[in-house]
Amino acid sequence: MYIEKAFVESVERLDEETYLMKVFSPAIACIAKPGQFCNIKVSENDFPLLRRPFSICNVEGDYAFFLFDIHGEGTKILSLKKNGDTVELLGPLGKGFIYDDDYETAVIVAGGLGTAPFPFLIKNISDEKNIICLVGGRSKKQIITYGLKNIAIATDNGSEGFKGTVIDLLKEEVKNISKKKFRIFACGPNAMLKELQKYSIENNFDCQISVECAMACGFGICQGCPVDSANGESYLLVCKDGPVFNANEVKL
Amino acid sequence: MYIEKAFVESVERLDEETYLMKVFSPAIACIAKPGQFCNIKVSENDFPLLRRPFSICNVEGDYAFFLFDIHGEGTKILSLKKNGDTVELLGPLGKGFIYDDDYETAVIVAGGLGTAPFPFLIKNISDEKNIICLVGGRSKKQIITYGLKNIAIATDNGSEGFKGTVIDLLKEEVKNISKKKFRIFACGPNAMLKELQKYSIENNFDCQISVECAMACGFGICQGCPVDSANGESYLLVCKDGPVFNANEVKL
Amino acid sequence: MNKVDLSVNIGGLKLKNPVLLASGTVGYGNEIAEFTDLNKLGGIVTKSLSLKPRKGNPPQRIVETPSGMLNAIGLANVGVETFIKEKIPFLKKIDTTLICNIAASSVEEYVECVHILNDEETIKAFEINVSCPNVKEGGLEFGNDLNAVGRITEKVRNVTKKPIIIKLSPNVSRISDFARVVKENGGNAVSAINTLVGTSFDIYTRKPRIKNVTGGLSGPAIKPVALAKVLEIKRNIDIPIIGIGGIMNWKDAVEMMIVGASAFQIGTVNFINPNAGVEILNGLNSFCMENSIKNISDITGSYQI
Amino acid sequence: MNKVDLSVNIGGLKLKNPVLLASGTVGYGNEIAEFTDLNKLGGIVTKSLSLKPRKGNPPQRIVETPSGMLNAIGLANVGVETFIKEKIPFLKKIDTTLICNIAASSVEEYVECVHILNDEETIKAFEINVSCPNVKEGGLEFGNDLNAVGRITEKVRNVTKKPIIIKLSPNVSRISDFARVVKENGGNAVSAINTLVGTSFDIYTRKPRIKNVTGGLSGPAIKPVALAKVLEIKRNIDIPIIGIGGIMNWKDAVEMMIVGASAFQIGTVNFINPNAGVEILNGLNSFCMENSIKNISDITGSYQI
Ligand SMILES: Cc1cc2nc3c(=O)[nH]c(=O)nc-3n(C[C@H](O)[C@H](O)[C@H](O)COP(=O)(O)OP(=O)(O)OC[C@H]3O[C@@H](n4cnc5c(N)ncnc54)[C@H](O)[C@@H]3O)c2cc1C
Ligand SMILES: Cc1cc2nc3c(=O)[nH]c(=O)nc-3n(C[C@H](O)[C@H](O)[C@H](O)COP(=O)(O)OP(=O)(O)OC[C@H]3O[C@@H](n4cnc5c(N)ncnc54)[C@H](O)[C@@H]3O)c2cc1C
Ligand SMILES: Cc1cc2nc3c(=O)[nH]c(=O)nc-3n(C[C@H](O)[C@H](O)[C@H](O)COP(=O)(O)O)c2cc1C
Ligand SMILES: Cc1cc2nc3c(=O)[nH]c(=O)nc-3n(C[C@H](O)[C@H](O)[C@H](O)COP(=O)(O)O)c2cc1C
Ligand code: FES
Ligand code: FES
Repeated sequence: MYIEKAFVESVERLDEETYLMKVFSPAIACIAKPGQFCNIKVSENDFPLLRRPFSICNVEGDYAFFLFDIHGEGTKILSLKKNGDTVELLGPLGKGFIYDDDYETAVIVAGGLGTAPFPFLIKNISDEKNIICLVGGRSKKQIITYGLKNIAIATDNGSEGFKGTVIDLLKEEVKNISKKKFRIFACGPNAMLKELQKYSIENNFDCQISVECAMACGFGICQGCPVDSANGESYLLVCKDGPVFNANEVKL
Repeated sequence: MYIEKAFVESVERLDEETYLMKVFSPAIACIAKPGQFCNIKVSENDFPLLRRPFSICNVEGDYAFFLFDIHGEGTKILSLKKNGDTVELLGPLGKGFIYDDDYETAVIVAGGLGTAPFPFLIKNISDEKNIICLVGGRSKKQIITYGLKNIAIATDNGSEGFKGTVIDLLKEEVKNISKKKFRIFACGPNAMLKELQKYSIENNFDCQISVECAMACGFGICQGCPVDSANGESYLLVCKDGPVFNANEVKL
Repeated sequence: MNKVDLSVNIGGLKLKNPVLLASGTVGYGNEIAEFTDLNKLGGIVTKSLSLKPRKGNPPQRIVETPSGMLNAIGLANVGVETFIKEKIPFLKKIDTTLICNIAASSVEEYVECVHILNDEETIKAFEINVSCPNVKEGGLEFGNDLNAVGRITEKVRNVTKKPIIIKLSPNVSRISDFARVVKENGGNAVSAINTLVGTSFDIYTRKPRIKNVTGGLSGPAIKPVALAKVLEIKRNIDIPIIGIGGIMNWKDAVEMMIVGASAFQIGTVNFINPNAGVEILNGLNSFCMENSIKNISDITGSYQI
Repeated sequence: MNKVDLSVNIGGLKLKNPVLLASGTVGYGNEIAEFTDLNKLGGIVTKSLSLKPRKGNPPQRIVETPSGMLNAIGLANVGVETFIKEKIPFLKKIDTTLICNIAASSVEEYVECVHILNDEETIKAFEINVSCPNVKEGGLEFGNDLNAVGRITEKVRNVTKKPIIIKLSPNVSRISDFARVVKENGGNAVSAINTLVGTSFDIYTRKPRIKNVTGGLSGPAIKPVALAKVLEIKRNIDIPIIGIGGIMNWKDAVEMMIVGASAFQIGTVNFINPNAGVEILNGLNSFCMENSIKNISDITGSYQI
């Protein structure tokens, strides 16, 4: 883990709402693993006060990439960064995906900005495995496919691809692949993850989910990011024990 | 008085420490008078909270100019503005200099950034009058002569021009002009203005001083900017009754 | 949707909408009128008035702090006589509700001020400031003393039929105890909060940045505290509340109403955006339209806990 | 100039410098050690410990506010037994002063915790948290009750010879009264302040952003309040003070010492810059050099009013 002052190479607007930031951060790029995140100080002064957590979207050589939309003041400031500006990264943080062991097909399930961690994961999954990507959103506008491959799309209003939630789509797709050994990797809004969790526990699927929640420190000292453990007896910390959990590990 | 969202045309670095900002603000430029100021919102979010007061340094057509150095976060943000960025001006505020009536020579006394209001004043003083500018600073570095003319310089350490304070220099200069009817216009640190005030009251000089102090609103509603009236019986407001006062009107 | 009913009723005081400009942050209305249309607002609360004029505290009176500011104006005001003669004529012409804020150093002074001002028809209610942290003799002690607040409420009640709003101090352990005393002694409403006591020092001169040493903290920094105090009153005492503290925009205003405010006042934001009141009003209106809220008063205390 | 003497003495507790990491903002030291050299700091104050482990409050526990944050962690902690077994071994290896912070729901629990921990040599002092605003049964009530604070101080005094620091609540009218009671009952120092009670609501769901409804406000927003509270104690009671609240950098630290703090704690800033303690220490050292201050303790209470 490092605190790295990183030069912004570019902030590219991918579509109306989505931005991709490329930063020069050799120390973090070198050790980052798919599914980990950085807690980013977006300004040089005390506004906004807290860092903002973002998944590591990809790594290319000494560069790290982050995918985001404008949510509030923090992401607005990020979106205005220009070549030569700086941000301060703290990371890489948390536990990433486990993707290197025994399964045949990686089923990636992304809702909205949940796409963020997957370009990096896809790049790292061995070529011998299959990858399919299921991407969901309310409408066509919310579909983000950056860095994905072998994509099937679901929209709530049917404006693109399958009409329904991405979990409905998953249920369809599973019919085609269920003979193969597969693992689900998912990231997206809590409601989506909850539905997925229920479905995959019922069916005893192998499923990893990346969870979001409010954070202050990002590395385990504030206790601000608890998530119920599956048995409900204790809390796990999303920043340290996650953000990636086995679907049967936590209670959303 | 207007609240005007103004596009920044440029922020030019005049020397190591001094910046000149040019903004497109037709409404304010049209009615501004020398010695008035604007209270500027430097950012689009709530940081920093308060506006920052700056003298109107000059006006050219639809453009207003502001001269400043980096003091804290507010002026730092200003210094980073680029063409096309915006600031929000509230102004023009306060009472300006009275310069149109009967005297022969305008003696301008500026300490450090006290130069700010004078380019605009000089431009407006009738060609029939003489103008001499006395500029002071601790050392050569603090001397700002932007937009002045007929300049004599004083530095505390003698690194440029006369060695001594700008008030010492004034005392010298007055010997040369004392036969003519003159009016002193001064702006600078409080210590300088105090010394000047004493000197000019003793000698019964015609003298106007532009005073600085902490401000919140800039237009008379917060009562945050009092200055003792000469008789000590009441307070005047720097933002509304000033910032330009007759030297014998206030007690610094 | 049809028009939203923005009007509110605060213990008998009817306002056309819940947006009030806070005491001490609009003077007597004339300067801010250059930048905003006061006729649109629910009301104006005057700078605290005392029986005799007050010069106020020496400079420096204000300083910026993170997301806030400290002030120690010291209740500089023209006094009730001059107020009636010189300020009322302007205020009369504005189509908005005028609330007169009173500050005093003794129970008798409060009573006398209200007594003198009571005949002025333009004044629709009194806000009694028992909580100014910047005046040594009076304010602070009253605001932190349950008996004193009860006594002031009772005595002022005896001299006016107009609604009485007591402006409470946040610098106490349980603000709801004070709201209870106000209610028991015939007050019609409370306003909360006044500023928090704070200070700031220059590390090179080691002198206080504010001549009065301490000042009152206002602005967004105190919003979470203000919300908690209003919520505490709402959950414990049945009395109308005017919410104050750190409101910068319509979202903050909605939040303040959700935790229990029937109306709200904006203070510090006026210095930064003198048109904030009108902008907040427009934002509130749109919010109600979009959420099919017919009466804005339905938001008051609508928290889901 | 020669080296600055950075050491301070707080009612018998010697620290190599005045920089302490605040309770609840460094866990038990291990995670933050990845980013900073704890050996350089004056000391670490542990997360509040209770007799039995506590799970803490359900999420959401934190939310950002203007220049601050609210937290309602609910004193999640491992309990004294596990602390001794699992956390002390790591803390032993660090060359810095360990202060153990205790929170409890009854006077007896405070006494028992201190009693159990007293034998641990690594622990050099106890900070008694009578002021956590997020725990229903105990905390808040104690912190706002003079008698309770007196009683806790006295009883804890009976079971330990180590320095006792009482951490005071800012949610009271006169904090110096509490400092007096601490002194009278044998406490060695006070620390001030803990967080201010605050809240925040989502305007669309109308639910509190923090599950516990209210939380504790910390960060730069509260700095002016913290400074005023420390100054109030300093001007009224002769007891060493550990200043806490909103310190982000060495300038804030100097300001805190000027108003009366003998040492200080940094909290929220650790989340943003886990190396802040060391940077503040370096800044303090330079400040002393440049201003020819030989002993850093000369800054304490050096205000010019
Ligand atoms: C592990 C993790 C990974 C994330 N990865 C991404 C990513 O790759 N791309 C992306 O666009 N977003 C991601 N998010 C969400 C992102 O952190 C928020 O969108 C961002 O903090 C919003 O900041 P803001 O200042 O723009 O919004 P504001 O609403 O102004 O933020 C106010 C506060 O709320 C917090 N907050 C707001 N929204 C969220 C949220 N959804 N989750 C957690 N905290 C929030 C902020 O951190 C801040 O403290 C991630 C969150 C977590 C926890
Ligand atoms: C009428 C008037 C005209 C001015 N004209 C100019 C000008 O033309 N050029 C220029 O460079 N400066 C001018 N100043 C001073 C300028 O306002 C401050 O330098 C500026 O506010 C500093 O802001 P900051 O955020 O960079 O500094 P910070 O120190 O971070 O500011 C913190 C707070 O202190 C206040 N403050 C800081 N320094 C001063 C000061 N010297 N006077 C008043 N308030 C201060 C700020 O407004 C702010 O509220 C003028 C001040 C006044 C009152
Ligand atoms: C400069 C200033 C002067 C104030 N003067 C008064 C006053 O005279 N009487 C009063 O009751 N409150 C006074 N207040 C307090 C405000 O009315 C309000 O309660 C407080 O500022 C919190 O609201 P805000 O955060 O919106 O500013 C003053 C506040 C400020 C900032
Ligand atoms: C997330 C968090 C957890 C805290 N937990 C405790 C605690 O367990 N015990 C305690 O005495 N204070 C606790 N505090 C209060 C801090 O120790 C400190 O008093 C307060 O945060 C003010 O300092 P700051 O503004 O530097 O953060 C906590 C503060 C935060 C932000
Ligand atoms: S964000 Fe601080 S512990 Fe997880
Ligand atoms: S700055 Fe507000 S009255 Fe002058």
